[in-house]
Amino acid sequence: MVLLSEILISMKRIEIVINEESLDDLLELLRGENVRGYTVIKKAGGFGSTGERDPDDYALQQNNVIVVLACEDEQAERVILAIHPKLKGFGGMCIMSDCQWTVGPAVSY
Amino acid sequence: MVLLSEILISMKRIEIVINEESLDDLLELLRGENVRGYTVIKKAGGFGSTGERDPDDYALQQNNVIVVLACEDEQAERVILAIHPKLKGFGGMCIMSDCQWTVGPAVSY
Amino acid sequence: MVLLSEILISMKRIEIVINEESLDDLLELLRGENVRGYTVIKKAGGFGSTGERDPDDYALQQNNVIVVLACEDEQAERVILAIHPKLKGFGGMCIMSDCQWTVGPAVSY
Amino acid sequence: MSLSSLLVPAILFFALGMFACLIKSDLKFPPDMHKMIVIYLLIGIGLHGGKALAGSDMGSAIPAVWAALAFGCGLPIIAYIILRALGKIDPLNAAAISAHYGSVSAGTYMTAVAFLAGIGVTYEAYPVIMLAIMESPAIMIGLVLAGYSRRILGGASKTDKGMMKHLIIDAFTNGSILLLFGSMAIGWVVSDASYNKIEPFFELIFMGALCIFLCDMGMEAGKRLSEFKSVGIFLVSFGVAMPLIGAACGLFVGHFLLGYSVGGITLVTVLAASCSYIAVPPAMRLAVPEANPSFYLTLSLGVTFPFNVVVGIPSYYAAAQYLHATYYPW
Amino acid sequence: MSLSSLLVPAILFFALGMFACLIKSDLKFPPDMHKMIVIYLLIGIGLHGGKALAGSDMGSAIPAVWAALAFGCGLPIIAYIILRALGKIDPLNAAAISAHYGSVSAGTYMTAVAFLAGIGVTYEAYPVIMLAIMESPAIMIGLVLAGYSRRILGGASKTDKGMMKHLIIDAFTNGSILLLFGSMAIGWVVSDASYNKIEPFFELIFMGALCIFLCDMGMEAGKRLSEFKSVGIFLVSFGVAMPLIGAACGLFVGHFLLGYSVGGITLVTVLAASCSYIAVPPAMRLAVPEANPSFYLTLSLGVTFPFNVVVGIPSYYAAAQYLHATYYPW
Amino acid sequence: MSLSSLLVPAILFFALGMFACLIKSDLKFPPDMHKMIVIYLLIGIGLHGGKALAGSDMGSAIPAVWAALAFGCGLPIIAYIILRALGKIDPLNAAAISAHYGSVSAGTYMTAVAFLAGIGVTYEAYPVIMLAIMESPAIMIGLVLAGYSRRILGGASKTDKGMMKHLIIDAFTNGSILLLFGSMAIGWVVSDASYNKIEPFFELIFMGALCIFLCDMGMEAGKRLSEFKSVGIFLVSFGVAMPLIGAACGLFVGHFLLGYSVGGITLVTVLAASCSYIAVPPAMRLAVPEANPSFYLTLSLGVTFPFNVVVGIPSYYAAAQYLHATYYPW
Ligand SMILES: Nc1ncnc2c1ncn2[C@@H]1O[C@H](COP(=O)(O)O)[C@@H](O)[C@H]1O
Ligand SMILES: Nc1ncnc2c1ncn2[C@@H]1O[C@H](COP(=O)(O)O)[C@@H](O)[C@H]1O
Ligand SMILES: Nc1ncnc2c1ncn2[C@@H]1O[C@H](COP(=O)(O)O)[C@@H](O)[C@H]1O
Ligand code: NA
Ligand code: NA
Ligand code: NA
Repeated sequence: MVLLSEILISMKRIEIVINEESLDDLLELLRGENVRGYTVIKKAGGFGSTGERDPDDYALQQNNVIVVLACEDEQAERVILAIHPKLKGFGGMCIMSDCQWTVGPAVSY
Repeated sequence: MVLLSEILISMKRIEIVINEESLDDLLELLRGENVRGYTVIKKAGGFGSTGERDPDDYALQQNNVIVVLACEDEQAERVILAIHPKLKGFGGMCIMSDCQWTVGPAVSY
Repeated sequence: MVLLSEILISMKRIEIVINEESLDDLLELLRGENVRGYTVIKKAGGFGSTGERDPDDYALQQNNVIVVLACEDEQAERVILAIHPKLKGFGGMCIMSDCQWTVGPAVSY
Repeated sequence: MSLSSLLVPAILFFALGMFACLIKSDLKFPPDMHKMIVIYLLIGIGLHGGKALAGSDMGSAIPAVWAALAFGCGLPIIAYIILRALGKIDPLNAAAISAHYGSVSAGTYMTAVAFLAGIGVTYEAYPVIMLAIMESPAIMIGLVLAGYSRRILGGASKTDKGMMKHLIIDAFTNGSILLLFGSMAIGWVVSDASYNKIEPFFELIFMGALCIFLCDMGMEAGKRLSEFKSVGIFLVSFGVAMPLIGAACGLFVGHFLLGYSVGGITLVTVLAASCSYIAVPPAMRLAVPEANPSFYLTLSLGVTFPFNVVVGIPSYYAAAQYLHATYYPW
Repeated sequence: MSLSSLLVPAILFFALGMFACLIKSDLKFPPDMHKMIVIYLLIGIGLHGGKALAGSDMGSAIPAVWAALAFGCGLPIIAYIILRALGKIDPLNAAAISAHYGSVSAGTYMTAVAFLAGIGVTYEAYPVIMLAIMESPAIMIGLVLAGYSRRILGGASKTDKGMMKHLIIDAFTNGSILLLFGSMAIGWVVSDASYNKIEPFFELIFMGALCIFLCDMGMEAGKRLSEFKSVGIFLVSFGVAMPLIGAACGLFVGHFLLGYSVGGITLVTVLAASCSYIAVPPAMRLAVPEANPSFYLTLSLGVTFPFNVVVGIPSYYAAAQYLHATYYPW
Repeated sequence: MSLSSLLVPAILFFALGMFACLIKSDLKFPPDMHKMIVIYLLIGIGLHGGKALAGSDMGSAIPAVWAALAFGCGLPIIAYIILRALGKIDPLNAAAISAHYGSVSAGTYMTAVAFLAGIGVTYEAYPVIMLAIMESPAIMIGLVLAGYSRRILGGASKTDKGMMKHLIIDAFTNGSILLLFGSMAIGWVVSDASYNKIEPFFELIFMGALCIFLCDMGMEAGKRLSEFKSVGIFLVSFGVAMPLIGAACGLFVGHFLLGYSVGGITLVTVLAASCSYIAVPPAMRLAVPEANPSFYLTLSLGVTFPFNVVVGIPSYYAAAQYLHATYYPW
């Protein structure tokens, strides 16, 4: 266990789901908060307060996008505080959980 | 930190992976449990007790789908209990973890 | 709550993001550690220490892949220790968090 | 006209698609395939139209433009009144549904073109202009009807100006409209020699590609058809009656006002009778989020489109023939 | 027949695809492209077949139907016996592999059609019916063989009735079979004038599109070929021997029982010799989950398909020619 | 040459695509559609070239090969010197950008072919060989320039041998090069009868498919064009000047050294003036990760490509015509 604790850092994992058209705005916001790493999954579907969103629907194609980012606690706090007022416009969800980052040669959080 | 605690609610994050053909059944089950929000990622691949599943395989295309949902603790409990007996049919996995939901204008959990 | 605790097992959830070309190497490594289940999401994008990676870019298509796996604590430890020295080559991230696995008829962790 | 004229390959492929859906076959065309064929067909129809227009008298196109605008504005209002008065449909759903009937379906138009080509009937160059023009006005009218509905409902009538503008811009920068207008312009300006180089791709193989498109549309319509029940008997009847009302207007305008040939009247009638399932649904989803999408989509894709393709087009043609033979005004 | 008849573009493109895979090129066709071409080719072959059948005597099609059913049921049993007796392959893998050899590969059939077209040989209209019919029976026989194998293995012989039914329904609502039968029916009923409108898309450019399909199949076969080792020498030899056995049956049936021309015999032989990689693999994955998919896929895509395309078709043609010249029964 | 020769459909569709991007239309072609058309076009151009070469004297192809190698090696060095001396661009960005200008753009080449076809000008069979050959050498020179730059920068000059080898292999197993060479070989060997069977797909409908490709490229170029500002005035001017320098070399080589016809000179000029956006960018991303991709991509896709398509090709043709008429060396 000694080894593991040396290569793991306690961090936060933030998972955001919004509609795909708002992705650029979100990424700009994240870059504004100096986020140095995120992962993007496009063409997701879902269901929420605004009803169903289905990327495969023929006439009413509506794509969600998932953005996952791991960052340190203060950074996470800043991100959450920055996203919170915008969530209405993005129309989606944002959840945060604890995670442990495996240190690597390059830092991207 | 005061601010953050005001906009975060402790919830559960449930992540389900099943084969894509069973998606409709799963969503029906979730709707039966009054789930008010979920996110769907299609065309996933994977490996499990039934071997490899690859959406890109030419002759044997087999798609998994990932469903992520955030909900309150009791709701999560109900969902897990409802899914548990069906897991065999769906052929997949279902994991749950803690998360914190950023409150937004519309409630979808 | 009695019921729930009977069908849930404490496990680890590992989430790895690497470039798609390295996927085969990663899966080989995972199989080498006797991982018995994982889920793969291809065509992801992202941003990290090596800049932006966009699967939809016309001239410079660069795909990330996300691999999620749930496994028992010791197994997770082994996986993290095995992946750690390779992260540079894969060029990505690897995070771990706690989760609870819903027991099903077939064991794939 | 015999029943055998129904045996147009395009329509048979539509039926095949519906059949596949009915027997729950796993037949499925890649979604991108559909998008690609739509792009191809729109360009093809635009180029062909532009080339035909280049050889026509452009002054004579003006009445067609006016007719298109009249249909786009008038038909949704008729639809709205019917839905509200006869159907007691709630105002916002009525507004959203109405907008669809003022617009057109390029798929229906192309099927009609295939039908006419199959029986060797010629037509004027102008209906294709109407096709391109009619996509947008109905969206505007839909917005107006929705605003009016909200005022009826007593809700805060704060019409979101930003969204209004957004939607209007959208309506005119819409991809399919742009493709249609753009390729029409290109067909117009290029020389015959140049056109002949691209003709094999855009005309020679057009009818075959249309078959694949309609097979896919058949599957899509079949999927929607299964939602009949959730939509209710009144709306389903409306989905059959409204194209007939549109067709009546189209026949009248095409014959008496525009004075077209039988082929031209048929196409004008099809435009008036058809109902959008491409540009209007996303616009209404955004502009009238309170309306239930499964209502307008089921009506448009599951009822009116198949009705027009299978029953409507030959009937409209027969009616145009009758009208042309009986009331020849010149 | 000279070696130059091998220089059919379609077959050369297949070789190009295999070569690309061999030198580990990053050449990759979009998966949807492949699906689209398959849809297109199936419709094309169906329409063409339907049109040809419309001009044929349908009574004479009955023997072809019987032959198809006989191949579909007989060949898997022969394959199963060989795999069990000679190869000591475990019963469930043997059952799953066998099923593939009773079915057909539309890709091989179309390559044979291209080959015959290249050397200007005509053929009967009936083999295309056999192509459409032969997809399904082999799946049923595969299920029966798997049930029998399970009983041998002493396992609980509770054959899952639900899945049995599911698979049988699947086999008959299968998308490619539906497309083939559907477009055959459409080709049958439409008038010549209508058919001529869609002919450029479905016939004129068919052979070119087939080249792209075969290039992609070459890459797929190349990928599977690299799994040779994991499959073992016996199975690889089986993948070459079984099509030869099928071909012998096909030659016999095509010449002596059906009495077809050289072209027709060649096509019947190709049907008997070919092996499914579309409908059967997913069915076997579901019905016989205990079997190792990499066995039947490597055999079907990596061994038998390339063997038939490169070596088989010209040999079967030569054999048909010889047979026709030597034992002319009439 | 009148302005109307600019009204080639292919170029108009390119303009339509840029226009769509400019007015922020939601027009968007499926990414796979683009990949498919590229595959199709490369095979088509290869087959056509191969067939033409089969009828040519192969000895005369040697000078074309040498010219291709000279362009591939020489042009990047010229570009590098200009970027470093005049633009004070940092060495690694200069190396990465330079490599692009030694390579070619098949899209530009095909537009030029469409242009020549539109005005009925014939050309030699050899430029297509140059197209196939020129993709790779520039990548090598890019690697060398990057290594040299790193040494200038004083960094550890440990050139990663593994990656070097990887990139060289990549350059020669690259999918598009393989398709081009492969289909050229196939076009070469197949008989005329065989070729005629696939000609409708690969030639007859080629020019139409090219229109769709260029419409998409127009949108892509439009997207990149909007990044003008981040690239700076010097680089944008370089993106216009460099193709002119390349064109000058091309005109000289095409006319005086290769002695081609006006059509042939035009194609050689286009090859020298064009700039890669397919094979080179990913190679440079890997080999020179320090360089900013938005520099070379904006230059290649947003500046040089549209410049060549809209202004370059007709000018190069006019220049070739002038040169051919004035300095006829034989
Ligand atoms: N409770 C939830 N769990 C998971 N995803 C959600 C949840 N609520 C909303 N979403 C996602 O966020 C998208 C937009 O939500 P909404 O704006 O509430 O319609 C939905 O389409 C879902 O993909
Ligand atoms: N331990 C695991 N971690 C992550 N994904 C899993 C795990 N086990 C199963 N899965 C996913 O669930 C799918 C079906 O699992 P199975 O029914 O066990 O074959 C697999 O293809 C994986 O995508
Ligand atoms: N902090 C992070 N959070 C989420 N994803 C990340 C993070 N850092 C890196 N990634 C992902 O890993 C990929 C490769 O990272 P890198 O090698 O640092 O460029 C990126 O493109 C992202 O998709
Ligand atoms: Na209408
Ligand atoms: Na067979
Ligand atoms: Na160049």
